[in-house]
Amino acid sequence: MTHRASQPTDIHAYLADLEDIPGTRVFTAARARQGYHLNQFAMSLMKPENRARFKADERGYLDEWAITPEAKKAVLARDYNALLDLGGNIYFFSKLFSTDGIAFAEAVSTMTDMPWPDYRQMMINGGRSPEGVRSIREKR
Amino acid sequence: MTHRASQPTDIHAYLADLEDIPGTRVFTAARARQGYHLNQFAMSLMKPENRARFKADERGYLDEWAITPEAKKAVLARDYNALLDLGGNIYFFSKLFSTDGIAFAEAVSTMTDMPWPDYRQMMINGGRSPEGVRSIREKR
Amino acid sequence: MARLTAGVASSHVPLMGVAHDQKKDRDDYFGPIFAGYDWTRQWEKEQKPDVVILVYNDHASAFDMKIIPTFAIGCGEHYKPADEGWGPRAVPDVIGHPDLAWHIAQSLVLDEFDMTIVNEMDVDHGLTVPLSMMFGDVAEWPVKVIPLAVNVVTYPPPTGNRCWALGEAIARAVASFPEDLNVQIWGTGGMSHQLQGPRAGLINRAWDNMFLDGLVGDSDHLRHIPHIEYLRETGSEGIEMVMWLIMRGALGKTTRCLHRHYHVPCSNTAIGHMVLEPQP
Amino acid sequence: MARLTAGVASSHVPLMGVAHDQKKDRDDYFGPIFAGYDWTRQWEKEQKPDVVILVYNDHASAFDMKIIPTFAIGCGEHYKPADEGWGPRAVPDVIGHPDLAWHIAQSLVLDEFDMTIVNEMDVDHGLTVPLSMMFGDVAEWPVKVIPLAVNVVTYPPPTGNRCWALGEAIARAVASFPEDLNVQIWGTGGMSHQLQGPRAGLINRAWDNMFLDGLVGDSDHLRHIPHIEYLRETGSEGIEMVMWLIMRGALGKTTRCLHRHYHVPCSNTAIGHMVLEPQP
Ligand SMILES: [Fe+3]
Ligand SMILES: [Fe+3]
Repeated sequence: MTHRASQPTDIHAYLADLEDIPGTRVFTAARARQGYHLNQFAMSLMKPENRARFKADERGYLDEWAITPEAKKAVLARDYNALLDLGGNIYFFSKLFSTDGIAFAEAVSTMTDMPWPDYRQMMINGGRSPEGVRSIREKR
Repeated sequence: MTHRASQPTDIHAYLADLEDIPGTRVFTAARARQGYHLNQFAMSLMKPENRARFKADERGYLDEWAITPEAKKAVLARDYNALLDLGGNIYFFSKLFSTDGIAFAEAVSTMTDMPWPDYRQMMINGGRSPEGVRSIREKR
Repeated sequence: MARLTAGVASSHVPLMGVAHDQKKDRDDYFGPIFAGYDWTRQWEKEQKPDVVILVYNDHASAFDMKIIPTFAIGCGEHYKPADEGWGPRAVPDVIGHPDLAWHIAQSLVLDEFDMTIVNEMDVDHGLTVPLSMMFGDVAEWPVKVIPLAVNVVTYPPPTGNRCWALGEAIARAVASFPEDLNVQIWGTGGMSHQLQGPRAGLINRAWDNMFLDGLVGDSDHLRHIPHIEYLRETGSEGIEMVMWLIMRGALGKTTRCLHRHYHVPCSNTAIGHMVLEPQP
Repeated sequence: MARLTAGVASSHVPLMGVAHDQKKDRDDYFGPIFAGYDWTRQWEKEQKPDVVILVYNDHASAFDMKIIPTFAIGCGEHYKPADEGWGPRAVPDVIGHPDLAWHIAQSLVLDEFDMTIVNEMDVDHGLTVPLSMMFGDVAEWPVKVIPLAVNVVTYPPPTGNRCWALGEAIARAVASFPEDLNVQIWGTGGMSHQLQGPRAGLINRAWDNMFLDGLVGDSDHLRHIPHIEYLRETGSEGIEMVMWLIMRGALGKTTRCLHRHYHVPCSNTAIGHMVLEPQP
């Protein structure tokens, strides 16, 4: 009757694996906690009145939130890789893409080493191959 | 690997049993749906400003909620058995006991056939026996 | 008795909703994407399902950081399209089926699934885009919808095995609902995509097609794929495919494929779409 | 490694909080109730637990009809006492332990429990009354608290078996937390009581004591009691006792009883309280 999960449940090994993917920040509890207010700020942009206030005074709007100066700087610069490093999550920050009126894929491309037209062409050509970017430690 | 629960899960038999207890309305989905706005009204009394507004004009406050005339009448009369029949739940309505400044047990006693002092004495004497009130169909 | 008659899998990329809403769905870019849904639109017209159990994930729209349910079942009367930052989509409100939804919710809890019941929420592109893909431009959705929101945003999401088992339990619950209803279950999200970081744009055509193959027939090997494999092989957002396993689990031991569609790209994503029938 | 050192069961009747807050706890009515906690207050001072995993139910305070999680685990930094209609209790704020809470939450999801993670909520008498009973009148609670809220209001609540299994999974999760912490788990609510209808005031001393007996030793028969038995035998609110099974399940195969207390009545309720130790 004792319930056991279908797979090993060592959370430490599980979390270690999540950090082993090149160029990827998986939204773990650690990141969710670090980025809590940063993500709540992004989510507040779901209300049109908040979008209007943010657009009118980005800095002033950001100052209403319990987020670090570093995070505010990254928001103002739309530096999405920096925001990921600070616990930002892409689904929350998609509200900022939309507020900016920028296409999702174009916003995403700013996190890669490619300009938007090149990124767009890569996608049309079939996307980025997983070859070599599956695992840092296994180099595959 | 297929997951199965520890006990039979025939929801129809399960729900039928819940209706077999004398003098008891178990808070099933059917009651939760019927009493939805009634319970949300009661819960609104967790805010002091709402309690003040309700106390100042009970009828007017009730009219702000999507609840039936019958339910409003039962609230105004503090007829808790009627409220249970209309899908009210006692944990939600405990906010109304508190707003009225009445003790939980005294409010509960109004649903029985005993005046409060008699109910209180019954509890001090060890409470109501389960004998004869376990099951309607089994008469035990 | 209610009958679970079919399973539908589909990506739910927001850009498909945009293309649909702006009537760009037959241009050079979107034409090949939408063409793969023409068969299904015709088939749905013939099938006339009464209810769709629509498995999707909320993309930080109804649920923020304050509360994160693993499995949330919508038991409400109706749901409005969410404002995801550019105003809500101009599509019909989604009408629920509280009778069947509460029946399933109650059955699942007895069956030892730890459901969260939700009565009021807005629904985002994860739910409304598949409706547009399957039904096109309509004044009202031709089905009632039971939203089943799965956490695939904050780690860990539920295991593939747990998702499959949830599907099996949903099938048992549907089969014990007394009203005669034609019920479909849809699994949405995926296929390979990564929306973040220097690795964004990852697509894995071979893996996606292995996954599509695995949904057909009587094997249940897909339920055992660990999260890390989705992440490594299909990008950080490919994990959405665990939601397809809820649909697959609900279809029972064996399935037959009625329709299959795969296209790269739509925005950052590989589009996958499949229609399955349970085989007795 | 974190160590699960003890389990505590206790009723959480709001009137016990009132008696405590109004310093009536040694009068004729409340004296016999509170006297049964004197042993535990002294024992807790000696035990100095770092964290309590506090299993309780929300009584329509943090969760209304809009959202009903079966199992919600509090991963937040702190929680305020709820205003249940007469202003919040004047007791300290509850301080969480997000490191351990998130560790447990993540582990439970991998272990195929469908948890809802909650980061912000107020906590009602179900959580704060047991703290007062165990620690008395203090300026700050001497422990960090991980709230674990169980739905026992809207039917069906989780089965006894599922609760027991959740306890077992919590024990595995605590044992894999690297920091050396003294952790207790508390199960609260009960014992027999009915707060509604003509049958209100029901008390079942014999059944309650059978249940207390069953928590001690190596039997797990309590996990198989169906909901209907709690309802028939212990009143409509006696179902809260399923939460004690989460505590019991976490203590492993065998327990030893350190302290036991039973008194009728407090308000409408039979008070039960027990301190258990896992036996290797
Ligand atoms: Fe998605
Ligand atoms: Fe309680």
